[in-house]
Amino acid sequence: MSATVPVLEVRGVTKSYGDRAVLRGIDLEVGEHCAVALIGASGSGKSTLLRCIDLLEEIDDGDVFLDGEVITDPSCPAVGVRRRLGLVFQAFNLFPHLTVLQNVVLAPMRSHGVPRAEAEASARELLGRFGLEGREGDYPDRLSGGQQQRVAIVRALATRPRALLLDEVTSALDPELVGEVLSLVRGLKEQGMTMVIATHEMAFAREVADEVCFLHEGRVLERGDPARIFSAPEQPETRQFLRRVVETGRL
Amino acid sequence: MSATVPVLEVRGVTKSYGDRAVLRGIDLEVGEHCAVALIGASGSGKSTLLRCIDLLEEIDDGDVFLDGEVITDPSCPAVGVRRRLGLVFQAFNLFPHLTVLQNVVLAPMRSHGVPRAEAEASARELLGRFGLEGREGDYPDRLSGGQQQRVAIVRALATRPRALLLDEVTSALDPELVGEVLSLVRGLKEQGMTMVIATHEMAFAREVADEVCFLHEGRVLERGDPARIFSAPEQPETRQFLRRVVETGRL
Amino acid sequence: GDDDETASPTTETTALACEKADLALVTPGTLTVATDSPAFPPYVIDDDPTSGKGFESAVAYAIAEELGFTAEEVTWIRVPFNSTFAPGPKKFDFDLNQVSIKAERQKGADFSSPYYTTPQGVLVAGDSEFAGATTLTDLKDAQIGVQVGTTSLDAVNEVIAPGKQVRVFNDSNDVVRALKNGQVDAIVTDLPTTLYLRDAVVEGSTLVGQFEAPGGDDWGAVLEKDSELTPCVTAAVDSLRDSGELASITEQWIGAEAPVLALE
Amino acid sequence: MDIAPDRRAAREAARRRHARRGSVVAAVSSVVVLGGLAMLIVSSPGWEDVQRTFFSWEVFRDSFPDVLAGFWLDVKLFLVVEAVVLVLALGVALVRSTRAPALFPVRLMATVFTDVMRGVPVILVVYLIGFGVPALGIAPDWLVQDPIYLGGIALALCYTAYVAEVYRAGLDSVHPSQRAAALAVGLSETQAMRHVIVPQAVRRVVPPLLNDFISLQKDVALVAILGPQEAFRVAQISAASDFNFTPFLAAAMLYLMVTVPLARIVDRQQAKARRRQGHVVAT
Amino acid sequence: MDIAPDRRAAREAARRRHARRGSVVAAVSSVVVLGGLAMLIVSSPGWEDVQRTFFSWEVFRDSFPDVLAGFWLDVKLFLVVEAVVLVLALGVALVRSTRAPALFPVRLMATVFTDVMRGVPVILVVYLIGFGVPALGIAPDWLVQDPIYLGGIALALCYTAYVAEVYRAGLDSVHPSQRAAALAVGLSETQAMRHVIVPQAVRRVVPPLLNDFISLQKDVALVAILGPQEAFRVAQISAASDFNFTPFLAAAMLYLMVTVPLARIVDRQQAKARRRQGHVVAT
Ligand SMILES: Nc1ncnc2c1ncn2[C@@H]1O[C@H](COP(=O)(O)OP(=O)(O)OP(=O)(O)O)[C@@H](O)[C@H]1O
Ligand SMILES: Nc1ncnc2c1ncn2[C@@H]1O[C@H](COP(=O)(O)OP(=O)(O)OP(=O)(O)O)[C@@H](O)[C@H]1O
Ligand SMILES: [Mg+2]
Ligand SMILES: [Mg+2]
Repeated sequence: MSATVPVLEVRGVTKSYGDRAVLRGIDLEVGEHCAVALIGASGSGKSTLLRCIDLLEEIDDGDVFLDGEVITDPSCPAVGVRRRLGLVFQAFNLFPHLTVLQNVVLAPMRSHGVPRAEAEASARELLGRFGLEGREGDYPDRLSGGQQQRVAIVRALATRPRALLLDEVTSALDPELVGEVLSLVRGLKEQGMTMVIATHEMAFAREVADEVCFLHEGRVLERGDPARIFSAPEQPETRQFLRRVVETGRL
Repeated sequence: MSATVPVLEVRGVTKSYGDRAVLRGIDLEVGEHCAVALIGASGSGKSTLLRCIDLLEEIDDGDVFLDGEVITDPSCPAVGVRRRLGLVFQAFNLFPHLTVLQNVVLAPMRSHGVPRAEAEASARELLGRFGLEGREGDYPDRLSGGQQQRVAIVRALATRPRALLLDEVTSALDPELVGEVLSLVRGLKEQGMTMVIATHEMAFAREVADEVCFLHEGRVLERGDPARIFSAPEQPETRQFLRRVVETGRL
Repeated sequence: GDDDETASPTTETTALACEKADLALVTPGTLTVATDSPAFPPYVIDDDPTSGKGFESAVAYAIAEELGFTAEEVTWIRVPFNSTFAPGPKKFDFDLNQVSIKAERQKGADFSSPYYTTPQGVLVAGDSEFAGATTLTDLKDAQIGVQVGTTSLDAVNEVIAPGKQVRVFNDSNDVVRALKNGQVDAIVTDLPTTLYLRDAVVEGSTLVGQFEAPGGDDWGAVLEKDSELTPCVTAAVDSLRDSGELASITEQWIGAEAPVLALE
Repeated sequence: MDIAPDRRAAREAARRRHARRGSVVAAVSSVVVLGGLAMLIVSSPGWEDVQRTFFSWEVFRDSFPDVLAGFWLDVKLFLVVEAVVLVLALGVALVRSTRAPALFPVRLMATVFTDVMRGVPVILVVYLIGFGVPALGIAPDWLVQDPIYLGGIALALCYTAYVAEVYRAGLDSVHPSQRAAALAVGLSETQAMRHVIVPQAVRRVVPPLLNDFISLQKDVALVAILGPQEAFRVAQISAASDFNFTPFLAAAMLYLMVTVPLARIVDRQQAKARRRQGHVVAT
Repeated sequence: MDIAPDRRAAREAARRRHARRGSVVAAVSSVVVLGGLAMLIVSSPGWEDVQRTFFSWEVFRDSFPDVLAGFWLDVKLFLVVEAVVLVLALGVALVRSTRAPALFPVRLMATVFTDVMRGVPVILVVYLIGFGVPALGIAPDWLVQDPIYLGGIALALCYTAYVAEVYRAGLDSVHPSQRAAALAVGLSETQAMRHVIVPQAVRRVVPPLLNDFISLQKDVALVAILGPQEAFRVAQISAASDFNFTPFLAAAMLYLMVTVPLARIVDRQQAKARRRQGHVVAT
């Protein structure tokens, strides 16, 4: 594939729930090996955008391209697309009837045809990296919030996706683990993973992202180099958002 | 009540799930108008401790006192105790069959006997303060993560509890809202609310708490003035934890 | 109606306790007679027992007359077959419903002396391989169907002892349908029913013959257990039999003959 | 930033086309299968006979008024029994859902009750109550005289057991964190049940409840054992006297006239509740 | 930091004492109520009569072997029909749960099927299939000759409709976010159903499924309409010839011997599944 084609491209995507317009024409490009951070207020549409990219919501208009292919076309097989993408949900959405290990190996075994032994070995290895060794046999309801979130990340990574969509993957983590996950994500990025990261953790945006997009009421109000955005935001809304962020000490 | 009796006192509380000892003898005192922050790694037992204080889990041993009264005694009526405490769950636990407004007014109306009109008026006022005006009629599943979390906070506040137990109340919030909630909690504190705050947000610990407790594997390893803890931690575990926190830029 | 105006007076045979005025009736002054709903020909014609048309309807009026009641003083009620022998008080004075007298049954209810002793009739489809059966042994391999709650089942099991388990159906409608469908080869019912089914229901069927149920299949009127009325009804039936009136009623409603099937 | 309307229209059209093609395939294949089956039946040698004995218009017309008259009895009895059952069953289910050790004996009784009442055929309970209770000689006259009361009691006992189990499944399916949240805001156990657990449980069990509803409606016919001529018994009588099964069809038609609209209403309502909650996930 | 063992012991003791007192109160009151009822019945004037006709040991003993012989037929038929129903019903439920517009005709058929089959009395379906199909004259002999096949088909049709609705309720009760998560990891719709939705749904509907299981076990007796002498029919024959209802009790006993252990096993398993998931919230 030509290097000029972005891995993910979102063009003029709109989405409403009933009367409420949640996305009002989003444009976004994510090049190979790039990480784009979505920041913005609660309710600005970050999660919705990620769900739309993963074809979990039908969009009203616009297009999403994956490796140059229009995936939002009704004739495009959604399963194939989703196999190439990994999504970590904000609310984790672990499978409560499966143990931690089963949660992780389900997709590799069923949709990628990895043999059980192999799938389990690599799942254990990944779980270990996230400090979850010894919890493989537990059911999700028995885990603490942070443990559940890590399982959700491992589950998405286990399918070795072409691009990762991360929705607030550090919200339930303690600062120590945030650091851990941050460096894991940085590692993924160095290995060339393409990522879209919806986050309230500005460290993510600053340290991992190649580009930061500021979402405001369903529109991309401003985008650019993290250093530039954080130091010299152009839009008044961005400025105000960042001012508050600084006040909370999250930058 | 004498000023020397702490509002909440936890003495030697232990709790295991099967073979896994989660709390191994916790001691804690929260004086009137004080806020105590619980910090510690994921899985260190913060949420479990809060659930035990609210009598949602039966403890194995030890005692919890509320205003000098042993509330963990089997003969003590749990409902009365829970009415005096407010708990915000890490996973929100909103009632999915009720609208936002109904979620908030349920307890004031049913267990505190507040007339509907009054309960709704003060609920609307509180929701407004948390930026949720116009969402009163929505069902929780339609809200973004941050919106759900704010509803959970409002629901706990609506019963005007004697003491508040907050479990990661900012995990799903954007930095702007974190600042907002931070100042709301600070406001509560200034109005004299007694609070226990389990958090990964060090700003909370630093700016609101009178005392910080560092939990490590079910024990309170270190406690003290936030300024002291953050600047000169005594225990090696605390030092390591804080070092990582600093690295992530959360302090 | 076939009410015989000249029936012989039976006051002598009826004990003093059976004076009409002394009878312990469900409804004083009227004789309450029960039958099933619906009641079928030839026992009751057109499901109207008050007409006196049909074998059991006629017998009931004859008994009533023996006991000193006019036709107007007879009330009919409908009682499902099962609840005729439910324990406890009864809503009727007596019940005529082709109930076979059996020792077991006498523990739960009283019976009058028999007003009819029926043979069993065997009905097959006209084109059946069993249409030419002349002995009971010929029927050994047949799939036989009967109605539930009748003595036919015992009769078939004891006398024919067929090789295939007898099929038991809810009512004559079902048993007839099974015969028409070829789900059973032959059906066995009491002879009056057989005759009726052959003549009016199953076109082209053949009545291959009749046989006696072991120990006879006697039908009696059912009364409440230890009823004071039992001896009176028995006396009335006996007197009807002695006078030959019972025979003529029987002749009128269940007339025809059928070849007797013998055991080989 | 807005997209040209023809883009949107094109996408809509493509979607519709796609759906329509599938629709046509599905419709054609269903018609072929069903039509073939119908053809096979109608052209069979016995069809006339079957039509005459099972689907005779004359018999239907003649028996319908009587069957309808009997049906009112069913409807009345059904409504009363159902109302009683819905309340009693919730009680039994709540008792079975308690965890307090003190309530063990009551819980045991409730368990034995549901086990026995579900396990025993309804007809046997109707026999026992309907014939047994009057035979005891201690029941008041009004009770003994009217088979409707005794039959109704028997049905209510059996169906309380069934419905209680359905409720219980619903109560158990509500995540324990919901109970925790209700207690945490200061509701009592009872209030938590009433305002949080039960409403969520009831919504989930509506379809299986409807199953038991419909079963009950049909089992109401069992009171015919005790004598009253309700619809099914009337149909049976009429069928037996005419040697024709069509009257049963008349009864069935009446049942359907109640249950089908009921099922539709429930479906519509469930769909509404579902739409109101949760994201609609596209396919 | 450890607490003296006598503190812990005292707390345990208090808890036990508390529980025991409640237990005693509950036990005593249940015994009083049940005992009173039993006394009332046994001392009633009609008790002997009732005992003779409903609870006669001799009749029970005499009729039991025949009833038992008939019961095997029920058990066999029940097992086969149940297995078929569990599979077919899942299919119907899945069809009804699809949302794709293309599948509308199939969905419509499934809806009509469940509505009609639930609404129509089982007995009528048994009549129609059991007597109607042979009457058509096109069915093979082995089918016509053995009422078990036709009866089994009729039962399977009816119960598929019931069970499908139960499944559907279960499928609907799984939160849509679970489906979204399954799709997101790359499972197909079918795989999401099979590995994520169905397992969670089935667990939730086990108790109502058991209801329909038990109903089916009893409705198996309806094939008696077609002639075979299964347990209930045998009991009926024996009851009619003896003017005694006790044989029905023998049949009921056999049913209970199957359903009660089944209910216990299901309960135990449900409790285990529940304990495994979710926090246990203290009272
Ligand atoms: N199913 C739905 N029905 C109606 N409104 C919805 C639905 N899902 C989301 N919304 C609304 O869409 C808006 C955007 O939601 P989204 O979850 O994308 O926000 P977000 O940017 O991820 O916020 P947060 O930072 O709080 O997670 C919110 O106002 C939300 O209430
Ligand atoms: N019901 C349960 N059964 C078994 N183990 C449990 C259960 N609930 C919690 N645990 C375990 O108890 C430990 C403490 O959990 P807790 O939720 O209190 O942690 P936490 O400090 O709140 O962590 P986090 O910061 O991730 O929310 C964890 O290891 C968790 O797996
Ligand atoms: Mg979000
Ligand atoms: Mg926690």
